[in-house]
Amino acid sequence: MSIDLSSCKKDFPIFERKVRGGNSLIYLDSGATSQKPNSVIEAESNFYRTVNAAVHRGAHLLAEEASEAYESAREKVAAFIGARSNEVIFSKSATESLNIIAYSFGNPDSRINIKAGDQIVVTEMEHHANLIPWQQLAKRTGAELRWLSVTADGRIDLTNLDQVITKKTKIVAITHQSNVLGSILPVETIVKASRAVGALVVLDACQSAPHFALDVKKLDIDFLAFSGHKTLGPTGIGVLWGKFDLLEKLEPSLFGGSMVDSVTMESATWAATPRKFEAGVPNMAQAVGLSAAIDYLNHIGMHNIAQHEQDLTSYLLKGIVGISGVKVIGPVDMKDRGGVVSFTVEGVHPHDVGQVLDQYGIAVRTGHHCAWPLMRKLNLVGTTRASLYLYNSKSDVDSLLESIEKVKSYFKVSK
Amino acid sequence: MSIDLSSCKKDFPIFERKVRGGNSLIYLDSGATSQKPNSVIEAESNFYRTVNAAVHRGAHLLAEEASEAYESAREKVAAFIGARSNEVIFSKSATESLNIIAYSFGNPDSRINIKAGDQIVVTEMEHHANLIPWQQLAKRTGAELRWLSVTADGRIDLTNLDQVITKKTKIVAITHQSNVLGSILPVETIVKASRAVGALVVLDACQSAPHFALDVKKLDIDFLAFSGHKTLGPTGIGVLWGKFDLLEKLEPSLFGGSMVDSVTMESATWAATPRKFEAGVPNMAQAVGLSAAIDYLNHIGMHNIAQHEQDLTSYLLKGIVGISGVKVIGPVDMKDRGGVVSFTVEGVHPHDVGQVLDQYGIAVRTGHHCAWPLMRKLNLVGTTRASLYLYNSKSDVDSLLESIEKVKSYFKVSK
Amino acid sequence: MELDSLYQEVILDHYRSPHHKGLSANKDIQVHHNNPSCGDEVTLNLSMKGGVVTDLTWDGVGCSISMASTSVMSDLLVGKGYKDAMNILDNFVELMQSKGQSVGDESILEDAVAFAGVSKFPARIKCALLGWMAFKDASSQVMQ
Amino acid sequence: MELDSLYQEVILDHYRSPHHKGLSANKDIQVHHNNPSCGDEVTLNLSMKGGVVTDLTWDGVGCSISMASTSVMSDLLVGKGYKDAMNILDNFVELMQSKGQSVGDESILEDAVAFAGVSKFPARIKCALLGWMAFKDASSQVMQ
Ligand SMILES: Cc1ncc(COP(=O)(O)O)c(C=O)c1O
Ligand SMILES: Cc1ncc(COP(=O)(O)O)c(C=O)c1O
Repeated sequence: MSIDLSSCKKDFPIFERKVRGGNSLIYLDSGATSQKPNSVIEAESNFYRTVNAAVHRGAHLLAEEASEAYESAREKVAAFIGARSNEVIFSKSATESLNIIAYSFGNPDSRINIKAGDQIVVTEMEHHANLIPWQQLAKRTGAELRWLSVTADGRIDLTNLDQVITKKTKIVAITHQSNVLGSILPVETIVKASRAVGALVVLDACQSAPHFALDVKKLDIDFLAFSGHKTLGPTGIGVLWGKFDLLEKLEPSLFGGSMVDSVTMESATWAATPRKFEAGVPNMAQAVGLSAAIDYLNHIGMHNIAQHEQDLTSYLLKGIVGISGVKVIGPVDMKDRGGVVSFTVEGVHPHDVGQVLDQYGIAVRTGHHCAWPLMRKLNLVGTTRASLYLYNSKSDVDSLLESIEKVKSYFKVSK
Repeated sequence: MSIDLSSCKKDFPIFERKVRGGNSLIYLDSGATSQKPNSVIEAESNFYRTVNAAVHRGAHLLAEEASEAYESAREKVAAFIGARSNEVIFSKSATESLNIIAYSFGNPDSRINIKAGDQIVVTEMEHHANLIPWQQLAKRTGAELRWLSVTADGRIDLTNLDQVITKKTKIVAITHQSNVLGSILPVETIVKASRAVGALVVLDACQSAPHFALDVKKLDIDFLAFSGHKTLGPTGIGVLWGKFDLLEKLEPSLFGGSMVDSVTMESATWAATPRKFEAGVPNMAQAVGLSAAIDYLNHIGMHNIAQHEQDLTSYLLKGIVGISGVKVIGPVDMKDRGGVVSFTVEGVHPHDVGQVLDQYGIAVRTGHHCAWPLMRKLNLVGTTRASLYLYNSKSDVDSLLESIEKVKSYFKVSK
Repeated sequence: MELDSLYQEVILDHYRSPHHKGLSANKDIQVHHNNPSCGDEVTLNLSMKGGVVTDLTWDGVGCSISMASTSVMSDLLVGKGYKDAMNILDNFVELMQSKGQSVGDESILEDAVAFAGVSKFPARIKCALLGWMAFKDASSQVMQ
Repeated sequence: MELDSLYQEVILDHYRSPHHKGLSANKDIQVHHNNPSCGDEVTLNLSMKGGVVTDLTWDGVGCSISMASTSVMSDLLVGKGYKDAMNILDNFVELMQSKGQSVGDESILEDAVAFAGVSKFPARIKCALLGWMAFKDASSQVMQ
């Protein structure tokens, strides 16, 4: 391995515990949620221990300090994705972030909105979180949902790009990296096609923002969503980024305190962006925890993390393609792919594969990975998925490969 | 004081710090957010340290243990409010809980929904979180928003109850206790009037659930919302409770992973209640933290907490009415009122009152308290609000009373 | 090994060669149940006569536990009266919830006691119950 | 006491007897600004001639800091040219953001240096800026 991140593991207290069979934990499920370093856990605890108060609401010192901590977290996130801080909205999850956009576009009072006859484009490899909100928006408004297909080798089919993205297309919502296949989408090409017809681009960065450096301006997109909990951060925090001018044109979708400009019994007007999208006492401790997570990532360096994962993934792919009866679902070369590797073992259901791996302390995810349409398309009942992060090592990969052999022998797979 | 909770304070680490002017913290802002005991902070940290994994999604041991912790939290919350656990939905906040109900009732696919001509009833003392979602629902559907008025002494005017709640009323959404006035609403009377016309009752329990024992069945309501962060719990977690049969009839409002039964590119069907209302990887650590908060509350006993707050409030009211130039906004007797005491100081703006109190280490909230229509009605620009909880003591109240005198002398209030 | 308590030979045998699999042409009712968190699916055809299960066939995709459990269940329930079947079902559900504390009543559950070990693996309990819940649904509809 | 650095005598004087308060009948433009988190409101009438502020009156409700700041600002800006006014405004904003590190340039800010202490109280900065932001909005609209 060219990058040595082996000293990181000790920062993550969960690796001190033993799991099934008295084994050490080999955590290969970061695509579902990442583990948390001590600094993140402590940042959240320290918020409660030292400054806990409702932000933006009190005249007292704690409220001032809490507000300062919360707004600094916003600046930290903004810098992390190359945005301005008044373009960053804290939600509870990427799921909520994507729903916010969909609801806001569905509100006829928004100065940009979706109407009957408009088209919304997604891809066939979307996570349910970047599919169902758009299905629902289409249903509510009478818009049409269309999609780019997946090729047999797990890439986006671009051959009919200009039939799918047309002059009627208003929103193109795509994932940056598939959470099943590991393939990284050709964002540049899709953005170009979208720009050509004046469509806005929403990027689901759940599987990219945690793993490699990204810049919303360079990507030339309009909205972006990711989750704190997959980015070494706490659960219960997500990010929605949007271009300021666009956010200003959208109606909010969650209503309550702290997001208003003025309120009567009959009606209300909204505060400025980003405040208008953050109704209620926010998830302050979680925002502060996410800020600490970004500090941690920056300290190691996103480029180092990306390189480390590339090295490990390549090592994993090399090993796994050599095991007979095992099939990788997704690209087997390293071109435009990240550290998510799905596979099937002939004759053994993914759930059973996962169970045997668990017996050896290996945590993977099995099933449809919230991408059911993709599974149907690929004619699969599910896959077993190993997903890598900075705390994984070559030895984790070796254990996985050995244990896949054990799965085969346990279930007497003859091949 | 008849109940001695003085030993509790040491469980809350924030009281070890000093605030402005080198003073000890006198925290009288629990109506905005409560402080957290060590056990809650540690429950959240321990989740990350020992079982962190995406719930309901993995075949591995951590995922099993995380799911178990999360579902136990649901059972804990259910028992806390006298509900069944499959009726408890975790949201990010009371604000989100109330928005969920409003969106779900606004969806024409819901088997109970709001249509043009229907009426929705609120009160004039609602927090924005229990007002604006209904304004928006009325606007979207063509329903009519009506409200019960506030009397001069800070109570709900029931004289025209049957003119306001009519046969057209479908939803009556009221607060249990005003976050400004401290008055506890006559829920029983309002529920009776609602039942008589077949309207459903939504209770905003943000200011009640943390402070006294409640039981959704005895209250005979249909939906209830409260926030974890006001209940000694973490930020970023809220509760929505609804009767199972009603929840089953409602469409969900947040769409994504883990809430589906089946998904194609064109459409999706939903999982059973409560799962269908919890899209995405949930705020697991926060649910577990809330569970620890409820353990803490149960350990002290909700009846003791209520009694303690009653005693302190009565002591505070007795003291404050004796200060010339100071006016209590809300009931000055203890009948049906809780530990939220708003007041004004003649000639001094609430913000300036709060600033001087802060100088003496006293944290209060100032302003309109997210109840702007109530402020307008009472012809006020705002109030200063002291809100009490279990960790407060008689000496905190004494400090407040003394410091109000200092406010007066600092601003040379002659009276 | 702990795993062996989950994957009893009986289970693996039924998984490899399931019984009553393949939907019959005739049925009183057909139900489709699935397990959205893992994607397992079962379609079940049920015929009853005078409150007795006369035919029970199924098709489905899923893990060894869900498929084997449905197979074992079919063997067990064909020929049983509704009450009897419900008793067996209740026994099985109880076994699943026993957290490894019960070995199951072989006089009632027969081969299905092989699933006792599943109760130690909370994530797999819903796999073992998939077919049973489908039967419960189908039979109660027929009995209505 | 720390508080005295916030509540300078000048500020309390202006709060008790605000200048230019009461809206004039004539104006080029009227703007209304508020501070939703605390409810403070300011309405501002502005008249300009040849790029010079000829009249500036206001009304509002709010705390001592927001009201006094608007009062001091009115004194300061009447008679000033647009560029000059913007320079003063920029100076004032900078002072507010100085976190207690600056005492302010009295040759530019005159009485407004009394607000230097506000910069140590983050929650009050928006109070001190309320009237100024209203002026910025109004004047830039007139100048367009
Ligand atoms: C009565 C009442 N309702 C609703 C809310 C909203 O709660 P949250 O901001 O936690 O969503 C609050 C507190 O802010 C409240 O006091
Ligand atoms: C690609 C992708 N999009 C969206 C999500 C949803 O994220 P969350 O569940 O944190 O809201 C996930 C993860 O579950 C994901 O992998």
